Amino acid sequence: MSGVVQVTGELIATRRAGAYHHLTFVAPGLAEHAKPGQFVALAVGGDTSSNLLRRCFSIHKVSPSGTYGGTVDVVISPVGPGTEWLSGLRAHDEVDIVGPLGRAFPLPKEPVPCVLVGGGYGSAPLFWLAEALRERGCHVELVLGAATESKLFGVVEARRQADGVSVTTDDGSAGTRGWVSDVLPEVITRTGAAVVYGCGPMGMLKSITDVAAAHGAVAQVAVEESMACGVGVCMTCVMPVTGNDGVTRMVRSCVEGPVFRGDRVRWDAFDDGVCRVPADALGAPNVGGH
Amino acid sequence: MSGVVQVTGELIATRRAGAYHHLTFVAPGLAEHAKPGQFVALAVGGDTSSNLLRRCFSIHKVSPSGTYGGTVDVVISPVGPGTEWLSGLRAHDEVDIVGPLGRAFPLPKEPVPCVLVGGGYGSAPLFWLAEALRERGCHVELVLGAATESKLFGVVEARRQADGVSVTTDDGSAGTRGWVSDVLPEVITRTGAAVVYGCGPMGMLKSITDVAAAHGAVAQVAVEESMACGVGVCMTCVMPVTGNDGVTRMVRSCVEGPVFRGDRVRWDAFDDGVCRVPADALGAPNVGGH
Amino acid sequence: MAVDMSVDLGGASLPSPMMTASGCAANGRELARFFDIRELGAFVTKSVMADPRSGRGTPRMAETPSGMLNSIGLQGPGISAFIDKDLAWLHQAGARTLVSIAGNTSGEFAVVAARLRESAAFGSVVGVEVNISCPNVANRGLVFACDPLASAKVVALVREQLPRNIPIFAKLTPDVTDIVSIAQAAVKAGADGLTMINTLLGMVIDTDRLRPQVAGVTGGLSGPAVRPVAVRAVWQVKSAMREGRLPTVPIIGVGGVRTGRDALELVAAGASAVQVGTATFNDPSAPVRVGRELENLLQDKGFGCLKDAVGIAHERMA
Amino acid sequence: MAVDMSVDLGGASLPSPMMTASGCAANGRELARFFDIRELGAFVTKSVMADPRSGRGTPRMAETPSGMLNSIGLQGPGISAFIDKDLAWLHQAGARTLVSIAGNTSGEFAVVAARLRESAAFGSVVGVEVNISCPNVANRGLVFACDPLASAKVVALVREQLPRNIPIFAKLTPDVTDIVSIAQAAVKAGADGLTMINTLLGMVIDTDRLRPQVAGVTGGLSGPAVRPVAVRAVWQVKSAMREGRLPTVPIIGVGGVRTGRDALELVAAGASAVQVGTATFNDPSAPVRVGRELENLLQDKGFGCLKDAVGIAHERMA
Ligand SMILES: Cc1cc2nc3c(=O)[nH]c(=O)nc-3n(C[C@H](O)[C@H](O)[C@H](O)COP(=O)(O)OP(=O)(O)OC[C@H]3O[C@@H](n4cnc5c(N)ncnc54)[C@H](O)[C@@H]3O)c2cc1C
Ligand SMILES: Cc1cc2nc3c(=O)[nH]c(=O)nc-3n(C[C@H](O)[C@H](O)[C@H](O)COP(=O)(O)OP(=O)(O)OC[C@H]3O[C@@H](n4cnc5c(N)ncnc54)[C@H](O)[C@@H]3O)c2cc1C
Ligand SMILES: Cc1cc2nc3c(=O)[nH]c(=O)nc-3n(C[C@H](O)[C@H](O)[C@H](O)COP(=O)(O)O)c2cc1C
Ligand SMILES: Cc1cc2nc3c(=O)[nH]c(=O)nc-3n(C[C@H](O)[C@H](O)[C@H](O)COP(=O)(O)O)c2cc1C
Ligand code: FES
Ligand code: FES
Repeated sequence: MSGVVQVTGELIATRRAGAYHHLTFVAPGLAEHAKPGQFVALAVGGDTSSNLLRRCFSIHKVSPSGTYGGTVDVVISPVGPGTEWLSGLRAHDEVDIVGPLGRAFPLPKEPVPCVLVGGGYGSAPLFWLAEALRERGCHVELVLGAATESKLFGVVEARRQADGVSVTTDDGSAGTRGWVSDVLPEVITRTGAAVVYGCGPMGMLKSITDVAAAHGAVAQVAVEESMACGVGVCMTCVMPVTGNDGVTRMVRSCVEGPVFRGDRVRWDAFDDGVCRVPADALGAPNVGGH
Repeated sequence: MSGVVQVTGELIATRRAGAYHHLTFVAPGLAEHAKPGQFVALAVGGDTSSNLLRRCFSIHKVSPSGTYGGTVDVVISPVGPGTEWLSGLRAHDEVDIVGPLGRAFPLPKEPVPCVLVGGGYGSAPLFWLAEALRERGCHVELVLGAATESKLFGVVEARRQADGVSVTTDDGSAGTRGWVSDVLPEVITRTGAAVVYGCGPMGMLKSITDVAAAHGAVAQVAVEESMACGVGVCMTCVMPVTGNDGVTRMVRSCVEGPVFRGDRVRWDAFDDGVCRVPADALGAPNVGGH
Repeated sequence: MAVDMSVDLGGASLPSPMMTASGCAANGRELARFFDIRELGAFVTKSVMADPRSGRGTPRMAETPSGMLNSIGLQGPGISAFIDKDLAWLHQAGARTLVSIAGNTSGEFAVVAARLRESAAFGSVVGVEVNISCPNVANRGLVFACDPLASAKVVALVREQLPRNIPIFAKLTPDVTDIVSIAQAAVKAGADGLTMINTLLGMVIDTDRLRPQVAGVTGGLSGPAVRPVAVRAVWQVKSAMREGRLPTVPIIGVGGVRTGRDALELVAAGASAVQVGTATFNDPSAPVRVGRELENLLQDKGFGCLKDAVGIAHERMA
Repeated sequence: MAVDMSVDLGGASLPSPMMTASGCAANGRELARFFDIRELGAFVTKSVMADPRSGRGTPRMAETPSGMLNSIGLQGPGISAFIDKDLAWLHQAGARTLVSIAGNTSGEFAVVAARLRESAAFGSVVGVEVNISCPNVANRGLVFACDPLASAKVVALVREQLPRNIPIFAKLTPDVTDIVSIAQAAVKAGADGLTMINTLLGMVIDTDRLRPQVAGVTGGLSGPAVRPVAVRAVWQVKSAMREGRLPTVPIIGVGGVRTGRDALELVAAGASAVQVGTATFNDPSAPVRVGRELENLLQDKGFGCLKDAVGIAHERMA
């Protein structure tokens, strides 16, 4: 949890990548401590902004030094005022950045085969993770899925950084038509993967967890809950997760996550955009109670 | 009151002018109806802005056609969030513009000598006015005053567009040390001015009115009251002005002004940043009343 | 297929749910420069009292984050001049007018309503909005709408003065512990509908001079900043209606509406019509633009008519 | 010359007026990554209740114009775990702690206060903030601070449990018709000071799904959007003190503070100390940054000490 900095980041490069915007900021002091799976929280809208809350983005990559000093890259899908504002920035614009935040993907101690699954911009943090895993001698395969081709991120990069790449799209515009969970069993079986890493929408993370479990692999998933602060002080980003002691608690995904072991997440509590407190969770409301 | 438009203005030029920023917007349809003394109301802060209210600026000049279609120029003193945001804009940024608004400076029917007095950025609308007056054969002299040299606007332009120019600064960094009201009596007397036009801070407009009256000239002053809407619907910009019928009313300076005959303004009601309702004003609160 | 945007407000049939908000649109001429005011469901006039009023001194406003504070002090021409000049103009312009009335005492409300009924242009009046969110001189300046009894009294007196076919809407303040109890009192006393919300009592200090920023010391807070309070007020009163705790009457939602989505929030919470106030200062054509945006949203969501969306969020609790 | 920023809050002497706001700073460790929490006048903890509470489901928040809506549901570890883990940590970190307590019933407040008094780390506690702006289970969930009697009862019970030298602050909600009457009740019952304001009751509708956005249906509105309401509440209560309508006790101002100027508004209106809540989500070091900005502003204006600025706007009415 240490090593987090708050810096004014200067945007030095912004380019479209399909449906997304890929931004590179100079962010001195941030890159040094960052690890794959962590995220940054960006203030949006500038000095006169009515959007008070920071927006969180997975770190796509960092480079601790270089011409500009340390840089951090993020991949942004414009879906609302904050992400649209960020997507519209031009070189030399400044953004206040807090990071690196949250828990990184845990790396296996042994050089075991791993499958990395990304949905949409959820693939953004995986290339960096792939690199770290291959440095440890892991065989790494990537599975990238999206609704349509323009919403895939990093297919070219994937081919460079992994030992194998599978692509799926819902509409068949690229790769196999269907979901990542359709091709995942084959990839796990073929590679004998011990760990499946996932990043993407909640529904996808749940099925990755199920598929991994069915094949005896551990799932490590990076979740994306709505966050107001990103630094652990607001309690808005909670989700029910079962601890080592078997007790389910509403834990903050910004500090205890965003990466969780898939089998620890109480997927049963999520439904149609809401997450209920499981009745067996610590301090759950009594019937008629709070 | 007709001919007002609401347009998205593209900024095509922005440059510093001493302490000010001089901005040129493409604003189709606006230039055609504008007259000297009118103003525009600009939305500030962009799509995510927390500053809801428009900011008003005197029209410095318009050009009804040209390479870009009609343009409008304003001169901005950065003093708060809105004016700072405008000052930081870059070419091709867009701003929502409403205008032309308010009543213009009335022009004399005869080619009489006129003195135009501007305080700080208050000189911005005067060059255009000078042009209109000279087209009618009026002898036009300008008196420009400011706290210090960097806060004078348009001294060079003044020399081109007027038959005579006097400059004053409080600190003596340019022209005569002192206030415009120190040199004004001489200029009125020398030119035999029939009309004195003024634009600048309230205190200055009051003394222009006094000096003009003392020399038998009519004062026409453009006031600057705090405005929330600029279009006559909020009632925040009122000030006590005496009508033809001798009755003082709290009138809206955005639609009945910003230009008023100086001797109609109830200067006695203004004090230390507040303006009280004169006891003899129409509908003034009774003692103990509202 | 176009969405049927018509509404029936306690007898008044309007082609659109969109209205100006009292005090945010003057009395017609000004906004007619920006759009055809007949496009509105109704034009809501600045609250008018019996006599001419100068209002307060200045400064009368402060900008606040995503909103503003105002302290106008109900400046206005008085009911006679209003009828002769403003209502006459609105009448000839073909506007449907919702006349907002105010008073220092409950009796003054009645006087204003009576004068209105007698006016030549009364034919253009589709309803009367009773601004009970103004200070009651008889009760140390406490706002009428802070007290159920005072609210009921004003509403009952106004109701007596006006023909049955002219609906009256009581406009409530959110600055109360229990807005449902005020709504109950107003409806029981004869209000045909409710308008919610008026401004919140707020204050800004001028940090240069270290004194109150507006001449009236405190003022009314409005704009998008307060929208969640408006949505909550509409929701609470609509819930009470659904639970039978007060009779079902139409609600006019107002407070912080700037876009079609904002209007839809109020509609889904229970408002049959929507007023646009402070946003008009940002965009003079906001009242009609919001209406177009709302219609498009409803169309995208497959609604055939606005009425089906009124209060729909009560059926879709998560 | 540096400005003397020290404050005396009903017996607690603090080197700075700046505090975190309850529920906006967790319990210390998280913000300690961004600044030295000993720089604060006091660290205000998340309201703690007797037992562990999961809080509500999600979504728990919605962003609103210049603010946010939250519906956390008082998630917390319960007083025992709070004492063992959080208060112990704050103690060893050298923080001055203002412990915020809450309860479903007035009795629960007393239980929590008693447990606190017995705790080993009680030495780091400079005061207790009694969050009476939470629902009273015994009164159909009506917030204690909406009712003078319920407020007084809680305050009196808590006062009994704590040593005299530990000041208690009643935290009030602005969602009442007359905040002065609640303040009176709290002070009469033994509150050594008042904290104003808690969040406003608000609501946001998810316009995609047309249902309430937060799982708790309604939620608390906070952030710069509500600052004018906070300034007004502080002003009204301070005015009442100046007029002798209630005893003079220190006021802790909270609501929408993001900059030194915002803090100065509350101070000039009558607050002796200032809490920074929602702005911390925007800038994790806001509570100390605002303190530095406030000090610079006071210095520029020629103040030798903060105390001289408290309530100064009451002397400078325009
Ligand atoms: C750990 C983490 C990593 C993320 N990585 C990426 C990424 O790499 N690329 C990317 O495009 N998006 C990413 N997101 C999602 C991104 O944060 C949201 O899309 C963004 O906050 C939406 O902001 P907005 O203003 O455009 O939309 P709005 O819907 O207007 O946002 C309103 C509010 O809700 C919050 N919010 C809304 N959606 C989300 C969400 N999905 N997650 C968190 N907060 C949300 C915002 O912070 C804001 O406070 C990530 C989210 C998290 C939590
Ligand atoms: C008719 C007219 C013509 C003007 N012409 C010019 C000009 O040519 N150049 C220039 O630099 N300035 C001009 N002003 C002043 C300019 O409008 C203000 O400086 C500006 O609105 C301040 O905005 P802000 O956000 O920087 O400051 P803030 O103080 O934050 O503004 C807060 C609010 O107060 C209002 N406000 C504050 N000061 C004024 C003011 N003096 N007049 C009107 N509203 C105010 C703003 O509209 C805003 O709503 C003119 C004002 C008027 C009324
Ligand atoms: C400048 C101003 C003047 C107002 N005058 C009145 C009024 O005369 N009568 C009234 O009932 N409401 C008045 N209001 C309140 C608005 O009609 C509306 O209820 C409130 O501003 C909330 O809506 P909004 O956020 O869309 O502005 C006024 C509001 C403003 C901003
Ligand atoms: C997410 C969140 C949680 C809060 N939790 C509490 C709480 O537990 N106890 C309390 O007294 N106030 C709580 N508050 C209210 C704040 O302490 C503060 O009174 C209010 O937010 C206004 O200040 P602000 O605008 O600076 O946030 C909470 C506010 C927020 C935004
Ligand atoms: S986002 Fe605030 S605690 Fe996690
Ligand atoms: S600025 Fe709104 S009426 Fe003049």
